[in-house]
Order: sequence, then C-alpha cells, then structure tokens
Amino acid sequence: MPLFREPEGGAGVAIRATLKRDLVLMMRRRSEVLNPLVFFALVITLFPIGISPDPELLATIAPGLLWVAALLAALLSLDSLFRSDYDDGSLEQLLLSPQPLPALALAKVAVHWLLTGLPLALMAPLLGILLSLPAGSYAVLALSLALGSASLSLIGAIGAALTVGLSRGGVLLSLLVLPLYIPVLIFGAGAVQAAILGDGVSAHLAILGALLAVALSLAPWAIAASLRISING
Amino acid sequence: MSLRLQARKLACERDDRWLFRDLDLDIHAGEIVRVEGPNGSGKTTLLKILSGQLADFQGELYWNDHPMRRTRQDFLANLLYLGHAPGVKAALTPLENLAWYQALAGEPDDEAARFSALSAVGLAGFEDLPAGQLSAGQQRRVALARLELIPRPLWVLDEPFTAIDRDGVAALEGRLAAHARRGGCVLVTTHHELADSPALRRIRLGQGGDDATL
Amino acid sequence: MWAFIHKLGSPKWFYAISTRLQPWFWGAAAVLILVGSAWGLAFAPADYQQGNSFRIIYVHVPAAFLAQSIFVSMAVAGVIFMVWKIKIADMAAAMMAPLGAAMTFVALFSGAVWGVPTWGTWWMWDARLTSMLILLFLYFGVIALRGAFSSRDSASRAASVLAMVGVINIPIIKYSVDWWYTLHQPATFSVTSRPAMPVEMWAPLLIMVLGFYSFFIAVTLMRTRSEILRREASKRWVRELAGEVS
Amino acid sequence: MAFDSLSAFLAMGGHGVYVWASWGVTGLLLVGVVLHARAERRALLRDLRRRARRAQHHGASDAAATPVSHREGHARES
Repeated sequence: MPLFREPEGGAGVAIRATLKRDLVLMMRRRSEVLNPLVFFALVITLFPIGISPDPELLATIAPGLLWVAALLAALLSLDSLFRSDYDDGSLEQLLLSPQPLPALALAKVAVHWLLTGLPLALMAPLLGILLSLPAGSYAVLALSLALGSASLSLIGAIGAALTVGLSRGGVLLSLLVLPLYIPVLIFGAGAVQAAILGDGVSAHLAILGALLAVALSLAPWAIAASLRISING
Repeated sequence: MSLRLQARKLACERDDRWLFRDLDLDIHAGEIVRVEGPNGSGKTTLLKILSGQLADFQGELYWNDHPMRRTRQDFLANLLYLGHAPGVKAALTPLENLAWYQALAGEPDDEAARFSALSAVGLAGFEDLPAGQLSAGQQRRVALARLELIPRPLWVLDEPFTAIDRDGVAALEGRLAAHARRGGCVLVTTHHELADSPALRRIRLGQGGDDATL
Repeated sequence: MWAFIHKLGSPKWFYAISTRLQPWFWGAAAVLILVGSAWGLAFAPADYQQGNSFRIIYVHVPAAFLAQSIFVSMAVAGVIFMVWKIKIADMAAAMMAPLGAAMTFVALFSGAVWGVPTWGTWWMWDARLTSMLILLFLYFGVIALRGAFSSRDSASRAASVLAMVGVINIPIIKYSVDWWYTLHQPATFSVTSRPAMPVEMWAPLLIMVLGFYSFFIAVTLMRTRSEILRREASKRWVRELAGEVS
Repeated sequence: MAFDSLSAFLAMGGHGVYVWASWGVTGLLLVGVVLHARAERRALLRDLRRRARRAQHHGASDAAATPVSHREGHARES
C-alpha cells in the first residue's frame, strides 16, 4: 500500500456510500422506521376518543389533526438522526472526511425523509378514512405531506445537529424545532383544507415547494455548522 | 513528499482552566510523537485541535508551512484520525463499515483490499458478522483496519491500544514504527509504554499547563 | 499580532467606551419614557372607537417593536461572533436574550389585556399576537440552548446559529401567520392597523418607541459590561478595575 | 389634557383596569430589569474584590486559577 494516494472518488461516491449505509442501517433496525408510523396511527386514534366520534366534526378538523400528528411523528424520530453516529464516533469521522460536509449531511437527511416523511405521507390517507376526511382531498393530503415533511426533516436536522452532543437533548430539540415548523404546518394543512373546499391547491403546494427550496439551499450549511459545534462538546 | 504539522503558541482554556499554554509543536515525517500527561490534562483536546476538529483555542496551526485555515482540504486528505470511540457501526459488518470509510476517503471501491486489511488486523473469518457481535477488542481492530486500508501519511490516534490483547498491541506498535520508517508520521496518546526508538518523541502535558514542554 | 490585539484589546476598549456612553442612554431612556408616558396617558386624545383602552398602544407597540428588533440584533451579533470571532458580540447577544423574551411577554400581555375591551375575550388568535407567541418560543429556544452546553464556546456558537436560523424564519412565520389569519378570520377588526392616526396620537407613540430603544441599549451596555467582568475575571485589567471601584 | 379630574384619569372611561394593568406590568418589568442588572453588577464586583483580597493574601500570582463563573460541568477525562 502506498503511503499516500490522492483521494480520487469525489463527493458523489461519498454521498452514495452514505446514503447506502444509512439505508442499510435503518433496514436492519426496522422498529425505528415503524415506530413513527405506529405513533402516527395511535395519535389519530386518540382524537375521536378524546373529542367525539361525530363524522362531521371529525371531517372539519381532520386536515389539521393529520398534519399535526404527522409532524409530531416526524419529530419523534429526529433525535436519533445523528445520535448513534455521535455515540459510536462515526460522526467525527464524517466531519474529518475530505468531502463537503453539507452534502454528506444532506444525504443523511434524505434517508431520514425517505424512511419517515414519505411513509407518513403514504399512510396519512388511510388514517384520513378513520377521520372521515372528505373525498377528493386524499391525494392532496399525501402530496402536501410528502412535500412538507421534506422541509420538516431539513429544519429538524438543524435542531438535531445542535442538540446531538447534549445528554438530554430530546425535549430541547422539540422546543427549538416546533416554532420553525409553523409555516410548513400552515400551508400543508391549508392545502388539504383548500382541497376540501374545492379551491385551487396549486398555490399552497407551490408555497410548500418554495419553502422546501429555501430549506434545501440553506439548511445543509446550518446542519454542517451545527455538527461542528456539537462535536466540540 | 513534504509532511509538516506545526503549532505556534497553542493555548486552550476549558472551564476557566488552562489545559496548556504557549505550546509550540513541530511534527515531521518519520516521527512518532507520543502525547503524555495525567487524566484531564488535555491530551484528547490537543489531538482534536491538531486534527482540525476543535476551533476553540488560541494560537496558529500550520500544515506544510501554510496556515491551516487555507489548507484544510489538503490537510484532511492527508489525515487519518482514530478517536476514543472506534467509529464502527454495530449493525454493519466489518466489511460494510470499511466500505463506507473507503468511499468517504475517496478510495476506489475495492473489496479485496478490505479483506486483506481485515486479515492484517486478525479479523479473518469475521468479515461478515455484524460488528455488534464482536468483542470490544475486535471492534477496535475493525477501526484499526483503516490504517491498512486508507493510505494517509499523518495518523492521529487517540488511545489506539485500548481493549486490544497483547499480540495485537505488539502488532500495532510494529505497525506504527513501520509507518514512521516509511516516512509517515504518527501522533498518539496511549497509556501503553512505547518502546524507545530514534523516531519516538514525547510531549508532556502537565496539570495546569504552564509546564507544557516538549 | 493584530489578531492578538483584536482579541484581547476589544473587551477592555468596549468596556471603556460603554462606560462613557451608558449614562447618556439611561438619561435618554428615562426622559423619553417619562415624557411619552405622561403624554400618552394623560394628554393624547381618546380614540373615537376604542376610547381610553387605546392608550395600551403606548406600551404594546414599543414592546412589540423591541421584541422583534432584539431578536434581529441577536442574530446580527451572532454573525459578527461567528465570522469575525468578536467575543463582545456574543456577550451582548447573551445579555439581550432575556430582555427580548421579557419584551415579547409584555407585548403578549398588553395585547391580551387589550383584547378584553376590544374583542371581549382575553385571547384571540390574532395574527400579531400569534406571531408574538411564536417569537416567545423562539426566545425560549435560544436561551435554553445556550444554557444546555457545558462549554461556553459551544454554547455561544450554537445560540448564534439558532438565532440566525430563527431570524431567517421570522419573516416567513410572520407572513404565513398573516395569511393564515386572513383565511380564517376575514375582515375582523385588528387593534393596531388603523387609518391615519392624528399627530397627537402618534407623536407620544414615537417618543415611547425611542425611549424603549434607549432603554434596551442602556440595559445591554450595562449587562455586557458585567458579562465582560465575569468572563475576563482573570485578566489583569479587570482585577485592577475591581480594586479601583472598591 | 384629555381628562377633567384625577378620578376620570384613573377610571380611563371604564377601561382603567385594562390600561393600568398593561402599563403596570410593563413598568414593573422595566424596573425589574434595571434592578436585576444592578444587582448582577454589584454581586460581580463584590466577588472580584473578594478574589483580589484573597490574591493579596496568597501572593498575587495565582489569582487567575479560580473562576468567577461556576458553569456546570468540569473538565472531563479529556
């Protein structure tokens, strides 16, 4: 083996390897993928029990309920996003690789969305039936959640990166992240509401897309900076 | 090739206490530098500063005579760091762990190299077991396999001998010496006493830091 | 060498300058707030619609202004600290946060109390109040995050990053809440947006706003000076200074 | 002057409770902030002076060793 070889694989190779590694890891711990989904279903079950089984009442509040419950379920899994890497030392290796850290962090967030946000979005229409969500809004529900949860994962990852070095970061993470989730919640639930009322939903979805674009362009840098802070202890 | 890591007037304060102050370092190719000192004297902190992980310090770092700020990318491409935690994923097999490290380092995806690196650290036959089922010493060996796999001249190793059996310690010590002979450079903290050799240098960190000397 | 002076000389220099500036801001704050209060409470005419409950505006609006400005100042200080590593900026940011939270609380409280005579309820999900409530949570987040780290440097950096993230989000939150409010509460009477106010009404408001800003600057200068003493306690000049004061 | 008498001023046309509650809480908070800042400064100076005295007792050299601020968490095994 030579003493030194110029790194030849670019960032693309490292990103692909990180994507693959995180996917394999999550697939080997399926309960971590399933827990948010079960939580989502459970919370949605609580509402008719706590409020009223009246289908009309449920139908009016269903968009908000589904969105809030999905948001909380996504939040639940955020704490573990960087936690195990921090604990076993792979996070410092990630930070010391000659590849751009924002891109690697983005790869990890992408896996988080793929295995949390997307399943939640796909599951939401099923739970919509339980809440007698009016017909015609199911596709919008799934689409708005898929789009919105990507922003949630990106924003949430900033909070997760900031709190990963703290022993009791979990509660603090929600405090940091939930206020930042509000615009996504407003437009996400608004899209479903608009679909129910028969208004156009393209404006809502466009704004959700714009929020995602902003998050995509800024969050990776914030996540990288936060990880560097957290590794300082 | 040139290989030179320098620190000028390095000082680090933690919790209103100086870990070290006015620390000047000059580390060259062919050297094994052992950082010594009692618990809490800042060995790990120094290693983290020298590997570019910590920003909270005073003084300047130079890599090949250029300020570290400007040569960070080149520095990282020359660095192999092993921390307290081995950085081995319990749910992945040793082979999978190494594959990620290979890609992260920009190395070509080479399975044969991974196999030979694992057998070089005595893990032949364990390649496809989840690392979580290996013993602590074996997990540490998975991390050490990176030394065999990824060609980097500057090694920064924080307690690499932890949890390793006697044969492993001897092999690793030989490995460090061989690396220095070939023109590499090793910066290491360890409680294990390294055999004296012309390549070995010591940096002693004292409590309070005023007596940090070369 | 310059970096060295820059780093160590700055707190001492700032301390000296702020010691001289501070009395002026205290004076301005006292005068402006007293004049503004007397004018707003006793001399400004009552509102034709809301009567005298309108006088709450003279504390509500300055507090709301300050609440937002302090968060922006914190983010600016965070940028200065992160980019140029000027520690004074971080000390000031740390000292501002509780005042910002207090001002947000004042704005919320006065807004809620104002709601009783205008809307007949203690709490309305009014766009302005909702944004203020979210801002209060953002303040709590920054303060809690700073307190959670054991290393001061990490705490400072983390709080700076969060303040920057927050300040990018504040306008987004504000616009989305406004939009949400108009969607759910079309054409409800909003307390502070009104057709042109006569000069006897807005002049005291302006004075109060200026007074609150002076107060903010004075408090921040004073507390930053304390924070300098706390963080630089081992420096020679601080020890000498403590000797002189005694 | 918008009011004829002191009682009219205090009553604020029936809205006295709300106006005075808002102003009162605001005033209390401002005064509280000032008092807190002053107390903080006094405590700090007292602490610094005590340290200076102690340093004179022990010889001036090791004054730097003891911190004023007691942040949580101490030097961990590094």
